[in-house]
Amino acid sequence: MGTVTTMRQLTMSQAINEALREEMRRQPNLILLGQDIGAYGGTFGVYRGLFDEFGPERVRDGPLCESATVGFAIGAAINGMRSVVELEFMDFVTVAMDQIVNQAAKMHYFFGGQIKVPLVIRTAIVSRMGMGSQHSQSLEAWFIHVPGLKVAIPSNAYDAKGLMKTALRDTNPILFIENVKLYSTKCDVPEEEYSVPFGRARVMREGSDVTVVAISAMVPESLAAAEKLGAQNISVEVIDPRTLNPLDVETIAQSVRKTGRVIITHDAAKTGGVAAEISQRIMEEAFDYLNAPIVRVAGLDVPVPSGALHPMVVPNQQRVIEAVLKMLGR
Amino acid sequence: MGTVTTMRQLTMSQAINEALREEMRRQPNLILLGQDIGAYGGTFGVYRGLFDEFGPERVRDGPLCESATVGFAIGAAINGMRSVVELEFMDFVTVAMDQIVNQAAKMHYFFGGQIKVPLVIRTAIVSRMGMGSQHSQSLEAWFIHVPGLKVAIPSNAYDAKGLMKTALRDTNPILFIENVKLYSTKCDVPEEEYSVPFGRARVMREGSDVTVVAISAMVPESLAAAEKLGAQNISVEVIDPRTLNPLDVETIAQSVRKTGRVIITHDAAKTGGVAAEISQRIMEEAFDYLNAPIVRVAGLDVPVPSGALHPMVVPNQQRVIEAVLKMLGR
Amino acid sequence: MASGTTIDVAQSLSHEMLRHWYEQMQTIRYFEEQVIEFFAKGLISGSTHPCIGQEGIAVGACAALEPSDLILATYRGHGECLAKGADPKKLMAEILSRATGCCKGKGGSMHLCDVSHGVLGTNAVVAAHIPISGGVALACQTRKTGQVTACFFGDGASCEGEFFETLNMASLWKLPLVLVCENNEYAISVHVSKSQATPNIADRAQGVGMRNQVVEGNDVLAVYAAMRAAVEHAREGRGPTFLECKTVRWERHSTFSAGRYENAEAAQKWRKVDPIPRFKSHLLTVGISEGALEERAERARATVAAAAEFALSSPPVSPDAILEDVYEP
Amino acid sequence: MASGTTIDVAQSLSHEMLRHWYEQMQTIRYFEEQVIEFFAKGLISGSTHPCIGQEGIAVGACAALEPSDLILATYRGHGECLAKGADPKKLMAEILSRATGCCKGKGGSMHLCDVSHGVLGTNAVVAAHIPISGGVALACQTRKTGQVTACFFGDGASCEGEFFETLNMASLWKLPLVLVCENNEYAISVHVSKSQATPNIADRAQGVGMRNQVVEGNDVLAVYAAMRAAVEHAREGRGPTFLECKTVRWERHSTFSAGRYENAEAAQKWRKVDPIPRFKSHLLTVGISEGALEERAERARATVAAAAEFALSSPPVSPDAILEDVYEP
Ligand SMILES: Cc1ncc(C[n+]2csc(CCOP(=O)(O)OP(=O)(O)O)c2C)c(N)n1
Ligand SMILES: Cc1ncc(C[n+]2csc(CCOP(=O)(O)OP(=O)(O)O)c2C)c(N)n1
Ligand SMILES: [Mg+2]
Ligand SMILES: [Mg+2]
Repeated sequence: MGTVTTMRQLTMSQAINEALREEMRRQPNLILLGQDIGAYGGTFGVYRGLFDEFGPERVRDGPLCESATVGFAIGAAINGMRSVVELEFMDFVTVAMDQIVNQAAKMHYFFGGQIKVPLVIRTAIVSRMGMGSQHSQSLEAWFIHVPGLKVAIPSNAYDAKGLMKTALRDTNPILFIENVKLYSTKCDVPEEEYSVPFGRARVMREGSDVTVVAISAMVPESLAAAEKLGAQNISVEVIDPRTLNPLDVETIAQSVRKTGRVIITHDAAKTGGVAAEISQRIMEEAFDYLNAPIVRVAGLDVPVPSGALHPMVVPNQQRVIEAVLKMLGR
Repeated sequence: MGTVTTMRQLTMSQAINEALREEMRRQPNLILLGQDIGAYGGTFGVYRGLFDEFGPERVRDGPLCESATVGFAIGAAINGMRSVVELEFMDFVTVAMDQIVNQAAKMHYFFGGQIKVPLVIRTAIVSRMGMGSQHSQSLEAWFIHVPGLKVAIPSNAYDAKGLMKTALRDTNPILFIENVKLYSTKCDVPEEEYSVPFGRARVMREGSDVTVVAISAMVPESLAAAEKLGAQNISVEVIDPRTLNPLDVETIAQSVRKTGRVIITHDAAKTGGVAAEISQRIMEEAFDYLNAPIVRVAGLDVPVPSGALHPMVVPNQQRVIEAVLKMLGR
Repeated sequence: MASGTTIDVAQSLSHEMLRHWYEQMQTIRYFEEQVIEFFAKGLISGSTHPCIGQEGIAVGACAALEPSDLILATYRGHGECLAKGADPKKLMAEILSRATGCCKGKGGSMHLCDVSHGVLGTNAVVAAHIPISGGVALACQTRKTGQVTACFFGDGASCEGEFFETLNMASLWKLPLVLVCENNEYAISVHVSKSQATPNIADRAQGVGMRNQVVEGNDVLAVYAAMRAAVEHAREGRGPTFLECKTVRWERHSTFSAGRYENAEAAQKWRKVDPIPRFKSHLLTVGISEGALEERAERARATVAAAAEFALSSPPVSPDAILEDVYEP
Repeated sequence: MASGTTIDVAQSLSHEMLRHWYEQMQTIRYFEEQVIEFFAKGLISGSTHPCIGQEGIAVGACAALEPSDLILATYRGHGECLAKGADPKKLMAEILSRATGCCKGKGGSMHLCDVSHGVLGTNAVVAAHIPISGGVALACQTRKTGQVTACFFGDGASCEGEFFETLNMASLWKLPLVLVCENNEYAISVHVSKSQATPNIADRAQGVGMRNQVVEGNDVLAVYAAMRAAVEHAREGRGPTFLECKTVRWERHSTFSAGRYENAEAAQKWRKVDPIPRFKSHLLTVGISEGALEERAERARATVAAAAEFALSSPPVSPDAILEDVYEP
């Protein structure tokens, strides 16, 4: 690449903030909509400083009505703006589903391409804070089932910034799924402009015995598991798809052709989660290479209980380790 | 069984009507909520005659606000009634998702069993009428991902009546997914009281070469395909899961252990559809018996276009036939 | 029932303009009759929702808008699309699922769109386009384009949460928006008396402090007068208006759904208040001749015939096109 | 600021009753302070939303209800649960995720429930419980139980579509329901001036023809008086009431979210209108002794201490229990 890259450590929260700030500067028609996004800086602080820099017209805080807020964001997007709307907890997508699914995702299609919807819906998974069944869901699976939407789900600061930059230059509705647990995690992020394309999985750690496809907060958990398993001479490859639609099946399939064994892991409830889709796609691409059934390490099929009880439901590195050992017959 | 069973031919619409009528007679606290369910008899006529027999208090037509309507149905259900609420097109579940997912499904759990929610949410898939992208979705996959909900999706009059009877005596929130295309299809239905339990798949046709797991309108399509393939000496087993949660994996796995080959088919868009979940469950149960990757015959990953164009997107018997032939290398 | 204002407005209008509105109303009427005929012949699958009897609202309201102004409407929005200037040929082709349709044939009767004429789309989910119209107006306000946005919807829609959410936000943010409620008394089968406790839907706007007015919707002049005031108010930056246009629905909800009236007579009620003969007799009063009006009606018929002809002779949508436009590349 | 009615009401109340309300308010205050302390000690994960400063609404409103009446509330509903008679021990145990909690420890601070005392649950999705309360009231109406249902929610909730949908339906169906809006001026960080264009949220009820009243929410007597009238109205089958109780929020939205006031002074504003000292000085005026009140405060402290003790000594939820109650067998 010839150019020197200057790195700093940023948290994922700072990295997303930076992506938004840079694009707010570049694109005068970019606006942010939501609740508590003004001087308050967003429920989880991702918008810190943006209100001060860009003012109340472009960082537009509003009444508590998510459905109309997403509708407004769509309306602005189809009329010359680019909108970013925040839904504080992923559980609240339920309040705006029609706007996301029937309007934003399908409009470009059923209007024959005449209408463009440059819209980013940011939302956060809060599965590991003990905030109870209505504040702990990981619902990404619903959205890969909606043609017309793209779905990004980064697991670290570098990817989050790069994917957000891509999202903010795309002209389609994008669901951008963050994770409260990851906001404070740090990694190297270049000072220089860069972006991460949609549809390219990232091999987070190479390995040869088992492939672990991990999503969102399960990426660091799986890396920690891989580290521990490495100490037992078990070599685990960890792959983060980074975007679920488009999904980079090829990178995953390549890994499977090498390892023959796959575990897919996410916080979301097991039944009907994205692991099933990823599994099916792996089967379609690499059936002959599979030495064992694909295994899911996922949330239990119960609502996430509140308080200190959530770790009994939401998966963790220990469950990944157990699954790997079991798969290898150890 | 000793007793004589008197059969009549009923349409699926009549069968559901009959189940509701019988239980309305039996259970004085059973009420129906929705829009156009009064004298009008429901958008697709399933409620014909119920308003006349049970009056406006028990067949309660109301303003156009699906979200509150479902909320009201929940409120009535937790306070001594049993509610049935109609969402005319499955696409409109999007307007009531919070009530279905965060309230009805989780309440029994997060209130520690204190609250019971005897609620049936009836809705209809309308994928084959050309009513456009916002009136043609099959969204059952979303709901198998919601612990606390049960999901029924009958394909014929007999099962529809029997499952509805079970639903109306269950004390959990149930999503009951009908299909406009099937309303007018007829089959034998006993005069006598009967019910069909949740969680038992039905082998609709026995066969030995390929297992086709078919859902809703794809059941008759698959049976027609099987018939035609039979003429070419290809023996297809067709299984209708009837309920998606609970899902009877065992009956399907048994079939797979016999045939070694599986096609799963539904109207819903392929990516993220229930076929992926069923496929994964088959893999978990019968990996060693699979002779080929499991194949999905599903809706294309595009919004369903309007008018006469929908058959290019929604699957049909021809696509099942092609998939079977391809799978058998013919 | 022309009020003082309406007469004032009517007198300020040129005969040419009045004749033009008459032609537009007739065009909409013939267009919808043609659509119904096509549906009956099986050329349209799904459903279609005629706005017959409500032409006065579409024409009166759109006449008060500039060409650069924006509208959004419902599945019952063929009339508004035509009144706003969309090409009848492309609309008819769209309704018949032809490749030459305004949405390349993929939208159909309920999803029409013509950005070049400010038609930002008709919507098939009741009330969903109301917040979208709020966002459209917000963009105009933020970008200071001077455009006004009008959003058309029904009495049924005014029971949906999103309607209220938008009412509140639009009022709060003083958006350049006119919410035009076509109160045709029915939401499929539910009569307004079974969906609201107050006599006027406009009361809801009052509840969030929004300027509002109840209008005789079968009088194109009354609609125009009220809309003109609302549009001026919005254009001056003074905020939104809620216009409740009282009207009567055609004899069915759609070509698919019966609509259920108490009796056959009620189903024909719209004929008694039909805005077209009503407007016609006004035009005769102000001195426009029967002949001039017949000429306009004839032109309307010709426009619709040409649209029908165009649509029928257009190719179907190709299988490849079905796969396009899911994403913007 | 007691109005005429309030004084009338106050005079009709026995001293015993007034002392009891005082104790209830103190119990709620101490309970919330204890919860905050537990949170600070890391004994509660997630978040908890104290109703400190709003005790007058919980106590005044619930005092006007019969034991058999029903309530639903929000995550900020500890006070209402206590005022309605739920066992403080089981509530505290629930908030600490203990197996002895009212929801077996799985609900936590935001999901409390005590069916035996008519508490049909607190909810963590803003406004979602409002239509549910409508359905609860509908069931009472249909089954002719004579019960009244009260639903508590905030100013923020009154911007959500479901609030409005319920307002409309409840008004239309004349449900035995009282919608108690606790307008504490903030929805997390958004001040009411940024979420509504009218001075009173009660105007929204006017818009759908619902009986409504604005009440000084920091005055337990005013709340009681208004609520008593509303409950009577409902019980007589004359329909719902919307009560807007003006109050001031405690210094934070929750133990997790800061809540953001313009300045530190604003965050302490609630202390100036604190309903407890206000009620106390009224009680002293009517001749209840300082000593009698201190005795009640002491009892309140003891109740909370016992609840804390019970909770702390209760076992955690077992892994098996986590898997139970997903479905009713
Ligand atoms: C959210 C939603 N619910 C239900 C429907 C089905 N539906 C289509 S039109 C209609 C009636 C709407 O009535 P109104 O708003 O008065 O408009 P009108 O049809 O009278 O013009 C209904 C219930 C829908 N399309 N969207
Ligand atoms: C649908 C939904 N949106 C957002 C939130 C996050 N949230 C929790 S409390 C709250 C503020 C609610 O304000 P208000 O209704 O005034 O009640 P208060 O907290 O002041 O008692 C918000 C935005 C939520 N829980 N549910
Ligand atoms: Mg109507
Ligand atoms: Mg508040």
